[in-house]
Amino acid sequence: MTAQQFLALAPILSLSLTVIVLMTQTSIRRNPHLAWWITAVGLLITLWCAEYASGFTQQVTPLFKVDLWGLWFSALLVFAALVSLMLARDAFPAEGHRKEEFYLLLLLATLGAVVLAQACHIASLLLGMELMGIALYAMIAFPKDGSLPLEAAIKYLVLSACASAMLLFGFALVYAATGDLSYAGIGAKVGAAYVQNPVLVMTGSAMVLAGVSFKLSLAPFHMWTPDVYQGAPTTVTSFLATLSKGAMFIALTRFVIDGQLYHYPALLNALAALAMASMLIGNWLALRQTQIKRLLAYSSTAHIGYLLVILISLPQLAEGSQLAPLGRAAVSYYLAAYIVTTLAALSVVHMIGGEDDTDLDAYRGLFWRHPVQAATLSVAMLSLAGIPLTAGFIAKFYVIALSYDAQLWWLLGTLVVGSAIGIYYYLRVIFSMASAAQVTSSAGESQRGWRNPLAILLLLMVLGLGTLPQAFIDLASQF
Amino acid sequence: MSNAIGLVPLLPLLSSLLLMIFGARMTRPMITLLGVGSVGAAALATAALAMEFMANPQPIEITLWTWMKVANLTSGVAFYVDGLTLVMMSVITGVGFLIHLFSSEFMHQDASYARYFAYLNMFVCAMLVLVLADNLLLLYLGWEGVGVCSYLLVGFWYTDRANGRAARKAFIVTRIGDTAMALGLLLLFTELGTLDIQSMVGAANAKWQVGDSLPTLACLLLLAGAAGKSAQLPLHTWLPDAMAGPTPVSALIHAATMVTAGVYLIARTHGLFLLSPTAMTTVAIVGIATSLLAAVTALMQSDIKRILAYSTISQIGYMFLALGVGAWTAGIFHLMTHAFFKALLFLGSGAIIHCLHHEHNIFKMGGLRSRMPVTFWSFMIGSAALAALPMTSGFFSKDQILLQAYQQASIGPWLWLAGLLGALLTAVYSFRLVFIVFFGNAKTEPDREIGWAMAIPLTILCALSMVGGYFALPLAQVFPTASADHPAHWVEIVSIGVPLVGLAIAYGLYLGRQLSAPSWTTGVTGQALREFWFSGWGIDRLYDGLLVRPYDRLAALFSSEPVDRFYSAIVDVNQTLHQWLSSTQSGRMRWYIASMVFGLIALLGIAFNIAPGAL
Amino acid sequence: MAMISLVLILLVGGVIAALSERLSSNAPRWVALATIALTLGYLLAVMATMDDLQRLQASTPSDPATWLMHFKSPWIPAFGINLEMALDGISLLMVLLTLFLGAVAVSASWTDVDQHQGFFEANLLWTLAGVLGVFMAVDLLLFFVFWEVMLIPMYFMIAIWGHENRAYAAMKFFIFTQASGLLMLVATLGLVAAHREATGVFSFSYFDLLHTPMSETTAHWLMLGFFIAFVVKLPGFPFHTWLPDAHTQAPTAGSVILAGILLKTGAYGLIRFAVPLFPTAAIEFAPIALFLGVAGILYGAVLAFAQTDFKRLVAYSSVSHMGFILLGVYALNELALQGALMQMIAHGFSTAALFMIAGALQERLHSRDMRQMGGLWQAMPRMGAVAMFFVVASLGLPGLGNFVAEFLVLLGVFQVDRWIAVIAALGLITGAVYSLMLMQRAFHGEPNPRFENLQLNDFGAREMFTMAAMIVALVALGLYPQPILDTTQSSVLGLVEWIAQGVAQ
Amino acid sequence: MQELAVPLNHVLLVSSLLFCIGMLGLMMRRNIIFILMSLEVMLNASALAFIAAGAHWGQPDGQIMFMLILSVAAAEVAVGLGLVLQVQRRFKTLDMDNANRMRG
Repeated sequence: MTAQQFLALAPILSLSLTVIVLMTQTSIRRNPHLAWWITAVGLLITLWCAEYASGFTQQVTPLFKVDLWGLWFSALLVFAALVSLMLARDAFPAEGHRKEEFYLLLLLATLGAVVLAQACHIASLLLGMELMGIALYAMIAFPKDGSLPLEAAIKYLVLSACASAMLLFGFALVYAATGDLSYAGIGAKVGAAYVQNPVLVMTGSAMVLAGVSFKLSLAPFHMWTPDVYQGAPTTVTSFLATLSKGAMFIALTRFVIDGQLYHYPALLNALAALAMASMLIGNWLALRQTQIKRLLAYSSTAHIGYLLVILISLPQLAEGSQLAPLGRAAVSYYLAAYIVTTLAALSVVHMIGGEDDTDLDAYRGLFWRHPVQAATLSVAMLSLAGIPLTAGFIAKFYVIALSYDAQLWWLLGTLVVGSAIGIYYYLRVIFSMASAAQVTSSAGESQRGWRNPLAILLLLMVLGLGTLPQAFIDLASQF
Repeated sequence: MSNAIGLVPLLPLLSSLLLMIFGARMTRPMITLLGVGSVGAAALATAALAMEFMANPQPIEITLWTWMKVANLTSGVAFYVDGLTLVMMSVITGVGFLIHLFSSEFMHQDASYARYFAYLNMFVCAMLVLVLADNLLLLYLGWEGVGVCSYLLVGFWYTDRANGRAARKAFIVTRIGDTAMALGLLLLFTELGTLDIQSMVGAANAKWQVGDSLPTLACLLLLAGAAGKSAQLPLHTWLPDAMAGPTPVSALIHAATMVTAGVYLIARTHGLFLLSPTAMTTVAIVGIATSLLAAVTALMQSDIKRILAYSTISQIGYMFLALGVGAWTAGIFHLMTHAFFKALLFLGSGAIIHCLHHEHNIFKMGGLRSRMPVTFWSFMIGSAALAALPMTSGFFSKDQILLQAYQQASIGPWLWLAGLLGALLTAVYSFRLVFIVFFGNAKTEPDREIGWAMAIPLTILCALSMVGGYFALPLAQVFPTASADHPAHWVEIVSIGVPLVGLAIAYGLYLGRQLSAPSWTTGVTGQALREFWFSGWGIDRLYDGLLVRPYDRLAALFSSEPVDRFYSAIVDVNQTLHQWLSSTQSGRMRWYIASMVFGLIALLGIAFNIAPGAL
Repeated sequence: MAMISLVLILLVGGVIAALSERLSSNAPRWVALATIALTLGYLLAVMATMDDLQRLQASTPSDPATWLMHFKSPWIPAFGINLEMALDGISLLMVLLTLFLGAVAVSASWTDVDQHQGFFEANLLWTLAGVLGVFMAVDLLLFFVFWEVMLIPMYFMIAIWGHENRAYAAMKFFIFTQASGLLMLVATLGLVAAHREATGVFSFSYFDLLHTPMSETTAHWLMLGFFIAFVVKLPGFPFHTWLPDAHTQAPTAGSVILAGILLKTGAYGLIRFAVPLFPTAAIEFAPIALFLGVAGILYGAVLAFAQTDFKRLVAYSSVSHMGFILLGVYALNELALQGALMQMIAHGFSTAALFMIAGALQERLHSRDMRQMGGLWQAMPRMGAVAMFFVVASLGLPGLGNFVAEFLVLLGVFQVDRWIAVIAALGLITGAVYSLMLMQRAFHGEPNPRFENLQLNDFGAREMFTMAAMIVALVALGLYPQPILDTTQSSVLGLVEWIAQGVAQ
Repeated sequence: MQELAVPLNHVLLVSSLLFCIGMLGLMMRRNIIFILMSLEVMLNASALAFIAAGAHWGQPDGQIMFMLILSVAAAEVAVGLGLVLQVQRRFKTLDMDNANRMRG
């Protein structure tokens, strides 16, 4: 490996280094505050590294493909990790002296996510995915008290492992058919392999899809999501909902595009079926849900469904469409919008309910108690619902534009139906905040000084993405 | 002077607005001065206008401002004054003034004195606009305006539910006619490209031949409007109920002016009706049928105002008959004389009601001849004119109508015969009223005789009812001249004699008791028939069953908003799906794994094209 | 730039109103009034300095140079989306109506809203800002943005300050309009895609998209997307069911805004977008639209008659009146279009006033149930008289604005389809039935014994002033509508010609 | 390319069977220990498939994947067993059907 390649890997290296520093520090003298700062600084440096590495984009070993797109996503994921870290700042008072471990796990999971975002090989994919996954099991089960986190962790562990097994078995079959483990290699050989042994290729791909669908909580692989979202501490939920999903989706996009799996209508059909099922089932499940974290879980199912529509439309646009270059930008934008919005929502949820899930009733009168927080949650909900001037609208705009151009009528129709259903439950959250409070207790509500600035920052990001998307589009056009 | 035409409707309008805005703070004399004075001033202005017109009998046209100008529609707030308009204006302001004067005493005790005059003045204004309008759209404005004022005045004593009901009925039934008329306007405009009456008639004559179907259709639509406003079959049912309003209102609106608007409309557009013999005949038949039907009903009534109301319907039927047979001048002539004597009768009945503690039932009256002499003589004269006894004003006008009806080309003699029967009935019921109310034994004591403000209008109207038949109306330029030849003398003699026969019958039946009702009238059939006639031939009940109750039922049926059920169903489907799917989120891990396996199998299925693709 | 400033003034005014609550509970109302006055003043000042008002005499829909004002600045160039706004006679009228009724709504909220006044007035101003945007935007995406965003403050107004069933009503309102809005978004993107395929240019500009060649099927589907969105908002039968709930549950000022202005955005959308963008498809679709219009007229009237809730009755009467607008638009001739525009304005006044009366009654009687009313005239003669005026206005009394509107519509429709006009004319009768029933049940009859315990104050100076303004407006519209007709005439003519050209091609 | 002693498809079939057995175990077993064991079987099935495929193509990649899977499986089980201890402590049972407090 050359120095250039090392520089290209700067974000990964910086994260790994932070992990080592943190471990060393912890072993010397336990100090949660210091540990927090080390983590924060490490993440910030990683952000800078992501920028720095953009000068050295290249293939680094067969495992990583460092390109602008991946770096950009790495930065996004690290940003999400930073927000989770902010939330974790005064989480888990009961576990005070053990908190360094939480930061460590968080760093490891972030590292996994960043690896996943830049992986272009099944080995690195496996490593990233499992690094993230195993750290997450521990993070979910982190709180000492209460049985819900434990239940959530064990469910996530078993189901996730099952999904990993499916994924790996699928890859094994694909490998057996093609004899290559890198995405591009598979892409180059899959055509010939399909002619030789279609059963192997199709079975393998389907199983890979199944595994990925689980991680993305696409219906019908979504069932773990609400339980884990609910049981996990909100800090972890925010991590799970943003980094884990985001990184996995990037990996899927890379695999589908580089692996040229889109040549097989059957697979696209499978993706379309997943997307439709997710859009509908996710929205239906969320419809009358009153636990806000479960609601967000179901909503994530629906949103990944929408996102999948972009992925399906990409190959259809390959020839001649002016929108084709927009495709990747669309994925980037949607993920960014979704991640920022979800973070905004969960930061408010965290303020209200702490690490536990709360009923919507707890949000009654929030507008009059904490206007900033209420505004942030409202805008987040509107963004999830796809109302203009928020990030979610431009995201939906992309989806509709692309699916229209790719003539995916059924998906488009489902999208419209799903979005229409979605409005109901997003608005219900807003309605709760606007209605008069039954009790004015704000017992569980943490009122630390950094809450409002964080909320305002996320609010502005959601609105900024929604009102001035051109800047983002310019950025994304370089990918 | 012609520039001051606008002043005639403007005066009552201003007065009305002032009364509406400041009425609550005015004293009664001020209200009286404003309310009565404004109409008096309008009457004077009309008189001045009439003088000028007599001197130079040319139609006057003035445009105040352009109302709307869209595409080829141009409609101005523009007035057109010719002889016909002047006759109408004189009746409206003249009789109107007398009735206003009468009201100032009649309504003096009422708490809403200002509101009353505000409405009444508004009515006069709208009625003047109706007759002054030079285009049908503005005429329609006045037309609807008088309708609303009538609604307001019929329901003037709003605390009584029945009054509100009568007012609504009046408005809605006439609105049915109005809507037909509006459609007529649409048709005329679409076909002729203008709503200006004079140019429209010209265009119609240029475009259509006599007997074409389009003018017939247009005329029938206008006729429907006229029938609604003038209480002709089949839209007459509102008028008897409209008697719920104060009696002077009945005199002004439901006898003298508004109800004759239909007659005016047809007379005004006679140029169109002449293009359609069918429509003309229909007008005549509607008129005579209404006339007979209402006369029979009037004979059965016991409420003094309802008798007069049916009588009004019947008399307007005569006017329609006149219009239908082309006796334009006679029709308008009868309109005017009828305005005199019917206003007289209504005011007279108002005086009775006023003095008899709001008693309406004629069988509870009696012997009023000596106690209320002014009223008695008013009634005598009014009834004589109504019955068309010779030398009264009604005699001249009705005689002309009957004679010209006889000469109608197709069914003239039959119309004449029916008209005679009507005249007979008219004499019977009008003197039945007089005999029962003023002769015989006193049953209810009047508490006073009327004051001067009521007596003066009665006296003047008495005089007009007597001499009105000698007026020469300046209608020669408006209408085509009627044929000069007279029918046989016996026709004329019979026409004169029939009312006298009627008077004799009434005397025999109700005063002298020389005659007794035939035995069959007291039998079961007779009783049923009397009830049938009493209820106005059951037409109200018919409409109730045919229109009102079905509409109520329709509304009740729809009140649950059936369309919304479709959307509720969508919601329900989604809710059910939510519940069903939620129940799959059982929290059991093994079940979750099973769903993943299911998902895997499904994906494999799609990958091998087992399931149909979604793309 | 002036047009953006109009929107911005209202937005900023909203923020100030929200903050001013800390001063006193009355401050937000004065701020709101001042903001609206400022916006109006600014608009008039700009109009006064314009030396080319004569453009009102010659506007063609496809040429922005002939419009009164035109402003364009890039927003999202990647998609050809601009901050493009333009003003012609129709827009100008609608903007003026919006500001006028906005002030009326502030007046209506004066005593009605008794908590969170600041946020309320802010929402009111933001709604107005959104509506102004809708009436001026000519970039289709910008239009869509305003279209959707104006609903959010409206949603808040219903959801926070509404009556007993507000959650349901607010949700229904929002979902109906948003779901149909999604269809419009899809249709917009489809139109843009069609335009791009034909010309290679990515543009959301109205003036570009007017010249979009497309197949007949495409045009039909896209037109339908726009049509449904607009007809839901209008609302036309059978998409009207959100309206009675929303109107009934909204606070008075909310009902005023909803009925007076928001519904008009649907009509405006039809006139501005749904018809001219797809002239041929619109003409082929016209019979169905006319049928829906007539159905709405009669259905609304029958249901209005069946109601016992004062506001619900007025709401259904809106459905009926909006049917006339649908008729007017799809008769596609000058008379009917002018009538439809007139109806938009006249209905704005008459219904806003009736809702204010309903609100005043609710404030005094704590009920909207007409079975709990009766004989109110005696206690409140001023209110009764005012109610009588607006009732006869709404039943289409000649001499008032609504008549001019309905008559022109009927005249226009009659030239297209006689039977439709005949059936629509039945609406004149059914309209009278429910209008007078309203009067009877609320104000006439014997005074309800329940009133003895209530303090029934007649309309005060503020309310009478507001009402008088609307009375004067309606009378002026009814007796001298020519200035209004002249303002819109060139746009309407341009539209009619545009359609004729489109069909000729 | 060196041919396998056993045809690739046969090995894949065996590993598929293993995978299915693991999956069935996952679905049918209620005890968390057995569930973890079933997971192990599934992971090993894929590891076997990788090895066979690697051997089929004569590449070392398959075996590397096997090593990776091995370590991943070990890590999973390590965390899993840690959780099992907690489960036993808090729920007093290893029956996973009892862990269904979150639903709906």
